[in-house]
Amino acid sequence: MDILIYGTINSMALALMALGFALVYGISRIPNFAHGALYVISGFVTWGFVRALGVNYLLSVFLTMIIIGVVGALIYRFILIRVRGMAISEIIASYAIGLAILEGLRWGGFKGMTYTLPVFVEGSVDIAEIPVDFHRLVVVGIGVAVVAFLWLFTHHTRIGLALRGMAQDERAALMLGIDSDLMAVVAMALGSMLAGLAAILLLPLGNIVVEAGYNVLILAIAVCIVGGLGSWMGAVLAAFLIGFAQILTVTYLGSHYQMVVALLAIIFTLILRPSGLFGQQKELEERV
Amino acid sequence: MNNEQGRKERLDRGIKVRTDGLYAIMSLRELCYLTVPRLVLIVGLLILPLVMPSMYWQRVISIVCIYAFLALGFDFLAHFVGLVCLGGAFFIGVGGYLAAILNTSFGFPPLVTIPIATLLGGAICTLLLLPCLPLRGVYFAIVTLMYPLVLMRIIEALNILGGTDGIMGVASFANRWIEQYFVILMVLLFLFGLRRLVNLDIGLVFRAVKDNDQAVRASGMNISFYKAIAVFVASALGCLGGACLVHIYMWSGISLFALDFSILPIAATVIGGAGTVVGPVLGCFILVPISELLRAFGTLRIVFYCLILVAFIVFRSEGIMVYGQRKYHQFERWVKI
Amino acid sequence: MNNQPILEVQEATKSFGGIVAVNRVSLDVHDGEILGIIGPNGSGKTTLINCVTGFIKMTSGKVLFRGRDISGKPPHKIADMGITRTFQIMRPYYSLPCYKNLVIPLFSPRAKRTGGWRGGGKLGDRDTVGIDILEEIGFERDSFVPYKIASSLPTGYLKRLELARCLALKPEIIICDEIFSGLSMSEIASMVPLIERLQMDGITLIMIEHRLRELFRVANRVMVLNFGEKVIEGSPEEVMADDKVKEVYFGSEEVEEVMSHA
Amino acid sequence: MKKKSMWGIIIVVIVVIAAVVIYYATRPPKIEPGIVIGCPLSTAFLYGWDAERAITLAVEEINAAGGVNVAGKKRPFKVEVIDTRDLEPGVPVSEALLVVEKLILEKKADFIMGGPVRSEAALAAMDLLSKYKKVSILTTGVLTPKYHARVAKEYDKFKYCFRITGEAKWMVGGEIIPCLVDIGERFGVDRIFIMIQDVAHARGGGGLIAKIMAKKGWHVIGKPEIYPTGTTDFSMGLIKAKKEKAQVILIWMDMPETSILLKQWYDMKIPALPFGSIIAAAEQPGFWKATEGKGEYCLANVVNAGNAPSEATPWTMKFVKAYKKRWNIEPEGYGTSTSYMAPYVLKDAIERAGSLKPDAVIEALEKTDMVGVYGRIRFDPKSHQVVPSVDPEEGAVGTIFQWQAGKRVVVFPKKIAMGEIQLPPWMKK
Repeated sequence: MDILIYGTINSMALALMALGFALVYGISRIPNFAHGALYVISGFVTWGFVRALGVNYLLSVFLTMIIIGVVGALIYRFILIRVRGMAISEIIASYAIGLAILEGLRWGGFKGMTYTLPVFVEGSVDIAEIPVDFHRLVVVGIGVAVVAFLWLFTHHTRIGLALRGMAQDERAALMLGIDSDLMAVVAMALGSMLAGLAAILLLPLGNIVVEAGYNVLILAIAVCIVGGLGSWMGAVLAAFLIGFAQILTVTYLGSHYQMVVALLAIIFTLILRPSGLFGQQKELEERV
Repeated sequence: MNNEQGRKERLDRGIKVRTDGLYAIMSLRELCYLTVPRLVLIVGLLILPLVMPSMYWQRVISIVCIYAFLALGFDFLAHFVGLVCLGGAFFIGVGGYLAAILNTSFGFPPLVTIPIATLLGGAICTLLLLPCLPLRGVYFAIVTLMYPLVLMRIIEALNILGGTDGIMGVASFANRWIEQYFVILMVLLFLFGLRRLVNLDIGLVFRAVKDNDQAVRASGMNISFYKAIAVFVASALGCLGGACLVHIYMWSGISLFALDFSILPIAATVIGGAGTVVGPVLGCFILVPISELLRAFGTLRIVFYCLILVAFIVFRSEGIMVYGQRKYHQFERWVKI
Repeated sequence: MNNQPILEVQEATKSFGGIVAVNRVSLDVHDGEILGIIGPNGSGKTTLINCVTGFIKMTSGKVLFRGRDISGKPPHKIADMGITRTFQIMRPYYSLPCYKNLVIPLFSPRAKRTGGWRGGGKLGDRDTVGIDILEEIGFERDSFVPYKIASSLPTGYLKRLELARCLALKPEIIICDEIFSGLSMSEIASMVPLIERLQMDGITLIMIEHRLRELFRVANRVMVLNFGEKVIEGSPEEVMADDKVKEVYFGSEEVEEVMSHA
Repeated sequence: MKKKSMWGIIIVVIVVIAAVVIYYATRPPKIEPGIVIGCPLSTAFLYGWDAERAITLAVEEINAAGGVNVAGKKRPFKVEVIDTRDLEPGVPVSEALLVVEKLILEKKADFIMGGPVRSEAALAAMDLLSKYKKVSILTTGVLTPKYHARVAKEYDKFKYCFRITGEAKWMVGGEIIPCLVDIGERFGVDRIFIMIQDVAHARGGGGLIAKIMAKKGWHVIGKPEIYPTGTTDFSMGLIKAKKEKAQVILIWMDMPETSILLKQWYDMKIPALPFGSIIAAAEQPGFWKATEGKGEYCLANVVNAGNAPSEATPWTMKFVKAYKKRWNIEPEGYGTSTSYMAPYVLKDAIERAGSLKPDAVIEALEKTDMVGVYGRIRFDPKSHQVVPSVDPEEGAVGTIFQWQAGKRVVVFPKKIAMGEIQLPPWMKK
C-alpha cells in the first residue's frame, strides 16, 4: 500500500521534472541541457520574493513563472536559435549556459543549506495508516492538473496545435504559415515555466541547493529517453515506470541502488529500442 | 613604394596544387613553407617545460597533455568517424582504475602499467560501447554522456575498487622530467600518428562511414567493425590519459568519472578547430592555462569559461586552427616583375 | 549457359505495417543476362532489390545465389558475395575526391580476396587503380575529373561513379537502380555501350528503368511489376505486345511512341 | 559576418587575459616575510567556508598580538585560501590536488592547514605532502580513521600529516555509543534504525555502530539503509522505521538532502528520536529558521566542542563570542573550533621549535600540550591524531547537542552538558 502511495508521489515528481525537457525537445528538437539550471534559478527567485521581499506566496509563484518563462525565451532567442540543427553544438551551448547559471549562483553566495521555500499547506494525514503530508498530495494534484492542461492545450488551442504541427514536421509547419522560430520561443518559454513550476512544487520538501540542478537534469533525460524523445505523453508514462521502479528497488533491492536504476534505464532503452515507448527514431532508419 | 612595377604574389603559388596531388616538392622554399609550422609546433612543445617559471606550471602542462589526449580522441571520432562521444570521463576512469590496480596489486612500474592500461582499457571501453554503435546522433551522445555516471554510481553502490575512497599509494613517475617529457612525447606521437592514420586508406574508410554508411555497406564492408576500430583508437587515447593522470597524482577514485573530463575536451575542440587534428591540442593549451589563471576568481572561473565557449559556438567561428590554416595559405608577398 | 540460374528469388514478400510493398514476386536471372524490371512509380521495384541485397528484411520468401540461400544475410555479406548495387538517390562520398571514392571499395575484403579490378585491391596501389577504373568508365586519366571533390560533380558523372564503385569489387551481378534517370540524351547514349561492354565481360545485370527505349535495346528479358505483383515476364517484344502492359502504362505516351517505332 | 565575428572572439579572449594579468600585477608585493599558511578549502560548502572564517579569525588575533616569534624575530602569519571545489559532485579530485600544489609551489606556502575537505582528496593529498615535505594540519571535513592509520603505518613517509579534528572511530566509540546507551537507560528504548549516506566514512561508521549496539543488547532493525548522494525521497525508509516501531533513528549523512529527511520525519510524526551522528544540515544555526521549527528534537554531533555554545573550557565561550562578533553568526559546521585552534597550535609549536624547518616543527607539534577551545590538545606521537577524551581536562572533547525550542543545547558529554535530552511529544506514551 505504501509502495502505491509513495510510488505515485515519486513518479509525479519525476513527471513534473521531465515535462519541461520533453516539451522543448518535442517541439524544437533541442535537448535543453539548461533545464536543471532553470529549475534551480526559479527556486532561488521564488525564495527571493518570499523571504527577501516578503511578497505573498501565491503572487511570488506567479511572478517567478513569468520571469523564468522570459529567461527561457531569451536564452532561445539569442543563443540557441543560432545553433539549431547542429546536434553537438546544441548540446554544448545549452549545457554551457546551464553550467554558467549554476556556477554563477554558487559564486553569488547562494550556497549552504539555509535557503528553503514554505510548504503550501502544513500537517499530514494518515491514509490507510500510512502517514502522507498534505504538501505531497498537493504536488500530485497539481501534477495531474498540469498533465490535463497540457493535453487540453495541445489538442484544443490554436497555439497548441501549431506546436504539435511543428513537432511532427517543422518544414511542413513552416509551409502552413507557422513561424517556427516564434513557436520554438513559445515552446522554450513553456518548458521553462514547467521547470519553474516543478521547482516551486518540489523544492519546499527540502532546501534549495545548486547540486539539485545536475540531478534534475539527469532524471529528466532518463525519463524522456525511456518515454521516447519527442513525445511528452511518453515522458509522463515513463515517469511512472521509473518512479515505481525506484521505489521498488528501495524496498526490495536496497536503497543504494536507487540512482543506478534511472541511469541503467537509459542505457537499456537506447540499446533495445532507441525510439523509447512512443518516439519515432526507428522509422527514420528504415528509409534507405 | 617606388614606381617599379610589382604585384602581390601568393606565397603558396604552385605549391598548393602540386602538394595536393601526387607530385614531389622541389625547392627549399616550398619545403620550408610546408614544414615550418609543424617544426614550430614540435620545438615549441619540447622547450615549453624548460621555459616554464615554476614546477606548478609544469604540472599544469601535464594536465593539458591529458586533456589533449581526450580532445584528440573526441575530434577524431566526431569529425572523421561521425560518432559524437561525450564520454571522455568514461575512458579516463577505466584507464585510470586499470593502471591503479595493475600498479598496486601487481606491482608493475608506471612505464609498464601505462601501455597495458591503454590497450586493455581501450578493449574494455570498446566492448562496453559495442551495443550502442548503431545509435545515431543525439542518442549516441546522450548514452556516452551517461556511461561514466553509471559506472560512478555502480562503484559507489557496490563499494568495489576501494569504493568512494578510491585506490591510494599508486607509484608516481621516477622524477618530474620523465613524467613531463613522457606525456609531451606521447601527445606529439599521437598527434602526427592520427594525422597520418586519417590519410591512410583506413582513414578514408572512416570518413566514408561518416559521409554515407549505406554506401560503405553496399561495397561489402561491415561498418560496425570499422566503427569499433575507431572507438578502440579513441578509447585507447583516453585510457592513456587516465593512466598518466593516475600516476601523476598517485591516486585513483570515482571522481575520475567527473563531467569535467567530458566537457573540457569538447570545448577545446570547438575553440581549437574541429577537423584539424592539431586544433584540439591547441584548444587545450589555451583553455586549461586560462582556467588555471582564473582560479583565483573561484567559481566565477567556470562562468567565464562557459561564456567563452558559448561565444565560440554561437558565432559559429570554425575555430582558431581552421581560420589559421585558411589564412596561412593566403599570405602574399610583394614581387617585382 | 548452364540452366542453373545465378540468382533466384522465390515468393519474396515485404509489407510495411499494413501496406504490402512486394507481394510474392519470384524471378530468376541466368549468367551473363540483362534483366530489365519496369513498372510505374511505387510498384515495389526498389523495395524488391532492397530485399534481395539485404538492406531490408523480407517478411517471407527466399533468395538463392548459385543455389545457396542468402535471404537473411546482412548487406555487406551479400555484397561480399559479388551482388553489388547502385542507389536510386546517388550516394557518393561527398567529401572525398573521385579517385579516393574508389579506394574504399578496393579496401573491402572482397577486393583483397579477389584482387579487385585487375588485381588492384591487393597488389597495386589503390589510388592508381582507382584512376584506372575511372578511365574504364570514361573519365580520361589526365582530365581534371578524377581529382575533383565528388560534391562538385554533375549528376551524370556521379551516376558513373556509382557504377565504378560496383566495378571495383569485381562483381558477378550489378543491380542498377534507375541509372539512366536524370541524364541528358547524350549521356545516356554514351552509357549504353558501357553497359554492353560490361555484359561482354560476363557481368550479369538487373536494371530498373523508366527509359524503356534504351532498356529494350539492351535487355535480354524484361519483367513488369505493378502494385508489388509480377504482371508479366518475357522478351522485350512479347512484353511490348502484351495488352496488360498497355493497361499498366495506360495513357503514358512513351509506350505508344515506342510501340509505333518497334 | 564571418570576419567580424572572428575578430569579436579574439578581442573577448584578449580582454580576459589582460584582466587576469592586471589582477596579478596589482597585487601588493609581499613586503614583510610572513609565514605563509596555504588553505585548500572547498569554500562553496559549509565545511569549507566555516574553516576559512575560523582560520582568518585566529590569524587576525595572532597577528594583532604581535605574530609568531621565530628564534627571536617576530613574523606574522599570512593566509592564502584557494577554492578546491572538491565537495562538488562531478569535479575531479585532481583539481583539489592541483590546488595543493599551487599553494606549495606558487604561493610558497610553508604550512598547509584545513586540508582538502573531502576524505578521498585528503588521502590523496597525503602523498603530495610527503613528496614536497610540507607539514599539514587537517582541521575540517575528513573523519575517516584511514587518515591517521596511514600515518601510523608509514610514519617516516607521512609524518608531515597532522589532524586536529576528531575522527570517526573515537566519535563512535567514545561519544555516540555512550550517548545512545545513556538515552537507552533514561527512556527505556532499545530499537534503533540506521540510515546512512553512500560514502565510505558513513558506511564504516554506520556498520560499526550497528555491530556495537547489537552487542549492547539493542535491537538493530535490518541492515543500515544506504542512500546515494542526491536522494530526494526517504519515505520508504521512514515508513519501515514506523512499522518496525524503531525508537531511535541514527542518521549519518553530510549531504544537504538531510533536511528533506527531517522535514518528512516531522510531517509523518514518526515516533522515533532522530540521532544525527553526522548531519550537516542540522549543524548550522540557520537550520531552525530554514525548517520552520521542524528540526525540533533532532540531535546533532559537531565532533568538537566550541562549534555550539558550551562551557568546555574558559576559552570556548570567548571563541564563540569572538566568532559571533566577527562574522555575526554563531560557529556553524564541525570544522569551526578546530580550524580556529590550528593556527594557535602551529604558533606554539613554531615558537618551541625556534625554526620553520619541517622536522623541527614536527617534533614540537608531537609534544604539543595546551588547553584549547575544546579541551586539552595533545597529539598521539605515532599517528599525529589529536588525543580525544570525554573530559575537557584530559583531551579534545566532542559535543552532541539537541535542537530545543530554536536553540542548540549541548546534551553530551556530561561534563559540559547545558541541558537534558527531550523526546518529541508524539513519542511519549
